[in-house]
Amino acid sequence: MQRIGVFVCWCGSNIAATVDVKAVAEALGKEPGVVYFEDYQYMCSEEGQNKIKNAIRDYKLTGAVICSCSPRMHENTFRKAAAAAGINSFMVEIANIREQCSWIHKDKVSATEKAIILGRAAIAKVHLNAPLTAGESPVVKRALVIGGGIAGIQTALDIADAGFEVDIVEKKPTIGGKMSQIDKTFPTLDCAACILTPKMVDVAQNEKIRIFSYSEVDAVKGFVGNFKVSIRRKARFVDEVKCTGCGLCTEKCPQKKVPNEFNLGLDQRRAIYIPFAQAVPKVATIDADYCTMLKTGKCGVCSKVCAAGAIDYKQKDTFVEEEYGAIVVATGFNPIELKKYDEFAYSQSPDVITSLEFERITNAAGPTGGTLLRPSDGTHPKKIVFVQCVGSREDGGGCGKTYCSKICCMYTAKHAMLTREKYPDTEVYVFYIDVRTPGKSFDEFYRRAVEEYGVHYVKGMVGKVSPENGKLMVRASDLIEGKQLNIDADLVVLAAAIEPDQSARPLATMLTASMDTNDFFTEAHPKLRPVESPTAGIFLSGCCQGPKDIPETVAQASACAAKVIGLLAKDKLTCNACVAHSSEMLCNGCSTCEKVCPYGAISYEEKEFRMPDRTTRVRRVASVNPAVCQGCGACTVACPSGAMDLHGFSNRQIMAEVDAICK
Amino acid sequence: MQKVIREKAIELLRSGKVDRVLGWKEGEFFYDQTPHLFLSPEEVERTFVYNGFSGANLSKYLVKEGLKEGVVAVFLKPCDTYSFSQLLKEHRIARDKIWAVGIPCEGKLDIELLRKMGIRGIKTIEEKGDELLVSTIYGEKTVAKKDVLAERCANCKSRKHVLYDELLGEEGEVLDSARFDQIEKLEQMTSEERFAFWQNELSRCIRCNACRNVCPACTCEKCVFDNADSGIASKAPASSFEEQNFHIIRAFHVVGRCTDCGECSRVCPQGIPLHLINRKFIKDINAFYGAYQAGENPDERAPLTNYSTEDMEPGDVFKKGE
Amino acid sequence: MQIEEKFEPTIVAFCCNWCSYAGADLSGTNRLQYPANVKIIRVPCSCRVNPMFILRAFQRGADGVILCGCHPGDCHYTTGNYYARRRMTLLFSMLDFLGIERERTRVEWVSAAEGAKFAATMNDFVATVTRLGKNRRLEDLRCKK
Amino acid sequence: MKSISLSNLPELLSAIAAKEALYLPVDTKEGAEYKAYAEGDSLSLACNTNRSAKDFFFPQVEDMAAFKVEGKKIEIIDVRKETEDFVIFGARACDVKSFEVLDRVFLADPVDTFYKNRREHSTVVALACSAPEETCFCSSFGIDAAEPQGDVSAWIAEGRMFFKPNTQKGETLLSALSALLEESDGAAVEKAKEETRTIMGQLPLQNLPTEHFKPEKLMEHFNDPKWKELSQACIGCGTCTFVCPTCQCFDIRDFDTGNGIQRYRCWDSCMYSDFTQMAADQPRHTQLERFRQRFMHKLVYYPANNEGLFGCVGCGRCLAKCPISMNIAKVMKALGGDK
Amino acid sequence: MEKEALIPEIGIVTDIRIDTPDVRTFRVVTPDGKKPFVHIPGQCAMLSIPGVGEALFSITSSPTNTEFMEFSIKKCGCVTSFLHSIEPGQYVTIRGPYGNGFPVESAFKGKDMLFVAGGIGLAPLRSVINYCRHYRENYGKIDIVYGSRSMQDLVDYNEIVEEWCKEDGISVHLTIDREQPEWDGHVGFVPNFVKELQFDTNKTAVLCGPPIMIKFTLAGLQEMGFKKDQIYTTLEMRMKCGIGKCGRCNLGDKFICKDGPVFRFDQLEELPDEY
Repeated sequence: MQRIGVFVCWCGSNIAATVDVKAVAEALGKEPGVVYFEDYQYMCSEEGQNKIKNAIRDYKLTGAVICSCSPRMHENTFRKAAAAAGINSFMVEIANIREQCSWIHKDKVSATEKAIILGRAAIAKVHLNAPLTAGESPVVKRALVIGGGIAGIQTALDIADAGFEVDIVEKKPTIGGKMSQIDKTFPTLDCAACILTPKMVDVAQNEKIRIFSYSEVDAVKGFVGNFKVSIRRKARFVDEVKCTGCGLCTEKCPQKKVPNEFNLGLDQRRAIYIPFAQAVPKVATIDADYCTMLKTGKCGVCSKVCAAGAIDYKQKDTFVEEEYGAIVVATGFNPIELKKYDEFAYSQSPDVITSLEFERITNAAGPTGGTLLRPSDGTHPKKIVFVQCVGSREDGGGCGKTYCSKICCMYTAKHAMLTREKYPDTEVYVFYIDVRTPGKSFDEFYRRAVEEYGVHYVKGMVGKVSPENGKLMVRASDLIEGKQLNIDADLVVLAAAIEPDQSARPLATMLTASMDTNDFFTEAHPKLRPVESPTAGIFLSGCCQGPKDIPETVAQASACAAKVIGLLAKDKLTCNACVAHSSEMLCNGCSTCEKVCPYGAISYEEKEFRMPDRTTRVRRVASVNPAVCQGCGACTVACPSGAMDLHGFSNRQIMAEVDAICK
Repeated sequence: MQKVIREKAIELLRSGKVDRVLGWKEGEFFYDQTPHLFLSPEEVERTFVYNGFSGANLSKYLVKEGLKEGVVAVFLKPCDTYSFSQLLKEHRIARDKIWAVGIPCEGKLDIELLRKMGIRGIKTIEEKGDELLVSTIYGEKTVAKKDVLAERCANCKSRKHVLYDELLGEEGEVLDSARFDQIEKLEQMTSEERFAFWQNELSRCIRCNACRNVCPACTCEKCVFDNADSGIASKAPASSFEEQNFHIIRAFHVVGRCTDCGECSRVCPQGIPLHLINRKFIKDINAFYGAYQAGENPDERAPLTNYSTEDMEPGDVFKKGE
Repeated sequence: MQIEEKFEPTIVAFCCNWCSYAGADLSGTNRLQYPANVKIIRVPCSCRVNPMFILRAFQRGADGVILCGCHPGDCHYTTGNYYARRRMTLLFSMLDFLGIERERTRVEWVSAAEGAKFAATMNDFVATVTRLGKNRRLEDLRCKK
Repeated sequence: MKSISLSNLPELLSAIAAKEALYLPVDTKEGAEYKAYAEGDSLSLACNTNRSAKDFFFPQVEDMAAFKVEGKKIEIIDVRKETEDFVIFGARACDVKSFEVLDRVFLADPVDTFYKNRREHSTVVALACSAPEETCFCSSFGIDAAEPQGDVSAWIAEGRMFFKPNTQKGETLLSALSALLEESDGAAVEKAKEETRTIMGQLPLQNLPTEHFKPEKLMEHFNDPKWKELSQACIGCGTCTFVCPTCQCFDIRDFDTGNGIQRYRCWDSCMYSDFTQMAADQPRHTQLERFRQRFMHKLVYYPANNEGLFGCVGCGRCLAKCPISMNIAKVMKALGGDK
Repeated sequence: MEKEALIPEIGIVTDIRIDTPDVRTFRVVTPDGKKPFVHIPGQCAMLSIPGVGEALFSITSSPTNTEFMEFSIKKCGCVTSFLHSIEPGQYVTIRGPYGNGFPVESAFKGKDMLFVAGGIGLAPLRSVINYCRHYRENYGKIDIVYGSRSMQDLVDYNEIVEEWCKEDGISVHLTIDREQPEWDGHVGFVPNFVKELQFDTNKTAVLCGPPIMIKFTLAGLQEMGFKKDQIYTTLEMRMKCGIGKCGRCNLGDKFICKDGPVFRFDQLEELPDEY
């Protein structure tokens, strides 16, 4: 028989105004096992907690029921208080009489009655609670960063700086990510390459960091502190160690007609290539889809010209198995596919481009060498229309996104401003729904574009773009003037919405990390734990969690690193205490539970038992790895014999709650 | 067939290939056979029977037999092989201790159906082709076999053996059975009618546990209903709820594991059509998640240990035809 | 004159800790009302809900049982609600087959952000069960007062 | 001897039912079962019912007491109620004999008031068998199916039902019904008895060996190696015990209703693995011991304590119902046959 | 309606003594403060906590105690675990007495007595020992051999040391299974200790303890020359009714609850060994 104390919180008037707290305390005081009850204005306050602690000591309580706000608010607070008073923290149960009672009901009588029932259920549960101790598991002091963009780079550098080993897995031949494709950065207009490439070099030179470029995560097993990751190193047909990055092969390769993805297909590269001059690792890669040698077995030019003998046409995908304590997801974003946006004629005219393409066109290392030229005819555009929110902030049902892509307003302002600065004769229109510029020096930046550079900002949406006689007829509405506009533009730049990289969804499945409906990784808490996934040991860096600009990405990347460092700095981790456990004498060894466990926490072993019929038998029984189990309970229902149960939410505890509620 | 089977049993015992033979032993009358472990060829010769009343599914005994020393030979009818295979899938049987002999089955007869025809005081029964010659205290009767075919055999799902070490006779086919017809009939009733139907059936339950103890899927070391710590232990149909609860939970525990062998209904002393409950689950699984036959494929994931992101919602079950 | 007492159903709601319980909290935070008949039991995941809990609730006097979990695909444990969905689909179909009113059981996916949906769902469910009246078909007379 | 034409039997049943509760076997789609009489029900002529008649005196589930628990306090509530008078109409000789077997357990000191209460309020009208089954073997235990005991003995012959009171209760019942009954001689009855006995004589199990089951042979039977073979197919269900008219083992359990505790007793079965399970020990640890217990009890232990009265009445229900067709007849033949 | 044996009476636990880590002794009286009923040594009573269960316990106190009844209970199952968690003032239900008890007024009278107990096995013997002490003149010399796993596991240690050991005509021989620093008495298992002590065969012996202890002590005593009809034991029980009706506690044709729990070994010999 437990000795239970009941503590009813008024939460000021939040509870007390709708629930007769005194009546609740008194009614619950009559329940079996309840030896103490009281009510107080703020149980979560220092004073309130002291009341709990004192009662536990004075009345030798073995369990406590707190009738208060949601356990999601203060369960930990009260558990800590109970532990401080000397009882196991899992002997505390919360009856949620605020969010799920006083706040939703108006009638004091029925709310009070319900509060009593909820309290009774909690008491019934405490009667069956048992002290729980969380297990411990060791931590592998190495982190994996998935994605080598600025987010991954920053996180890796910070973690390495703290003295831990980091591996970066990047699916492209080079790290650098989207930032490497950007020309200038807002609001300071410094050159992206100038600030990014030194960091890439730092990564390459950091002894603690290994880069697995042109690689992908193939499988993830294990759990926080003890992940086992299999990394697929895709065959690049070039020996990374031997290749000096001289680039001779990329000049000699006879296959010249390969769309250059670094320049978004605006120009061509060879079948063997180094994405860009500052690539890290600076190693050539053969594009198997285009290489004549690999496709037909005839060519071999690159092999002949390579002095280092680095070319290896027989190279196969290889797998690296590595252990990590923490995994950082930094898979980044992509602009959405605009093919469906027929009204903007993206597929119809090469002069309708995305903002990222615009970046390449204005970049000195880009297809035009930095001169703003129309892709169609290589002429200088005289009239440019920028369209914002293409695919962003759409109502559900369209092919776009419901969310704001956040960065478009600023980069469009940047593009408009840079265009006007370099080519003052060019007329620039920007169509917008709203201009959102919250951020340090952002609004000033935008105002400069309008006020100093004379960019025409028009509030309104573009209805249609139609290519006509080498021009792009833009029909738009000016909502402020209330009139229809027809602009004969030379170039239309679409600020495409951004979305998580395609690789994120399968990766999330491997990591058992949750995602929202837009495929952005969800945070453990949207406000208080923004850089962690709910799945322990998985951390989020950069745009995989939501749209961000560079400074924000870097800030989050560093925050993420701090969290990883915090984890890796520990020698041991405390596990979840509410884990599944199997009663060996009841287990049939049928493996049903094993099949539904999302964490692979259940394994089987053959053990010798003394049976009730006094014989000895070797039986196959399940055992749960408490370090891996996250306590979902899927196995407990799968188990027909009832051998599997869950600490903290046992069959009997839940049924006791059911009984108390239905009584 | 009995002759062939007896010879096989004797051969297996004589050759030392097996130490025991699990089969059916003759009873006092023609129909009351007892599953039996035959230890000697002589015993087989004397009392081993296989006929229209050898209905018992012997596969469950293999759980216990697998724990003993030596090898046991077992004779399995097609539907019994499904149970055997399912038990193996659940790691309940030591495969190397079992020598499984598949035997053909023309459908088993239900003594209760004979009795329901008003045939009483049965002394002997003789199988003659498609007919049974029944001699009773009150005279002789001739009955067509098909009229006393057990329900499960009249709606036989398969005459194919899914697993065996050797096969006697011809291999059969998976059949297109009408076993879901009665479920459909019930589904078409109103909720009230169905409730009345099941109240009438389940209220007769005496909780003798015959259905559970004979069921080849119910091989738990200790059943939740016997386990005082489970919180739902119960021994008697102390209320109509207990009757429902026992049968619902039992059926749920064998979802995706029940091979529809029909033993539960065969043994029920109260004649409750328990197989209908299990069969309803099977029908739903087939309809909702694609055809699945427990015991058929050892590598297939059972419906409740599997899912698809596109699975139907619980509420959708009733949307059809409304 | 006879005053008919209004039937107040007992409703048990099993809510997963991560989505639906938070959704219920949110509906409280937003002061969205739903009847006091609904009593919530917190479970780690919808896949923790054993059919025997549901039957137990009916035995002990519940008139309706609703299970709320994360939307499919959003399970905190990745796959829990998929299993729960199959289990409940089969169980509820079986209850219907045995002649238990199908409207007494329900599964609803409620995210942590759907406070309004939680309240609306509960209002609707309570109304439905109230219309059905007392649970007679799965009751245990021993548990009646 | 009184009699009534079978065509007037419905009126007789109505008349009894008007006076007190009436239970009788009626035909259902799954065979005959005892049920409370409702207008229009007709008496089943089947040899026997699926369930035995012990339910009337020793029901499967029975509330014994209720408890209110508040804090450390407990209040005991006696839930016993005086049973209403009732008539069991049409019990067969074997079932009637089973009441004697049960009486010796439940009416022995200290008396079981639940049982006694029901027993005292009952009047048993026993019907002689006319069409026994192959599974019947009451004659092996000296029971005459043609001469059933009970408060009233009844026979069907020549289109009439005949009644003979055996006890005061029987007299009372018949005299209350005298308006419907005619006085008759017993000639037809004697003929019917003869017919029944002739059929009984042809039954395959009519002479099962009983003479070996003497108390002094207790240990010999207990240690018989045949138990192993006999018990090996037993699936440990409770069918035989639950359909048995004389099995009387019970369990006492508490049920928490949410508003108090109900203590009830229910049938238990010595065939169940948890029957003798204790916290840390189990004296009958395999099915062999449990199987042996049941048959030893019927054939040796019970007679040893009851002047040789066997604990089996040969109703044959277990023969018809056992999932594996293992039964007391086979056991008796194996153990008591010529060795 | 007449009294029903299976419907219990209320008892109140007025005192709980902690004997060993897993044995507590409960003092039970009726609501009006009296002893629940009269009994003879070796008899048992059914205690229950409604909702938890009912179980049979031997009555530890002697019939000569007219004020209350005591039960020494080891924590091993559902009911006992619950009893170990209660506090004084707790109501329980009680019914009894059950069983035959020791033949203190017949076979034991005038005899030298040898009591051999192991662990919680002392519980039923304490009743008869104290009975013999109370009617000292009716019995001869009393030897008590008592052993347990450790010193802490000796039940009633204070009463043994403070009362039994100090009485004339009573020899108490204590032993524990393994060496312990604070223990200066005998170390070793009970059966061996009994053999070492070599008792006269004119005694009547009563054994109670774990099956293994019984088995070896019995053999030892027989070796010394004791006959089976001189040795008694009391059996542990599995039962629901206590009155020979529920059908589980029989050994052959004898019911432990009615015909036992006290048996002489020559009687047991004629019964199946299902205990």
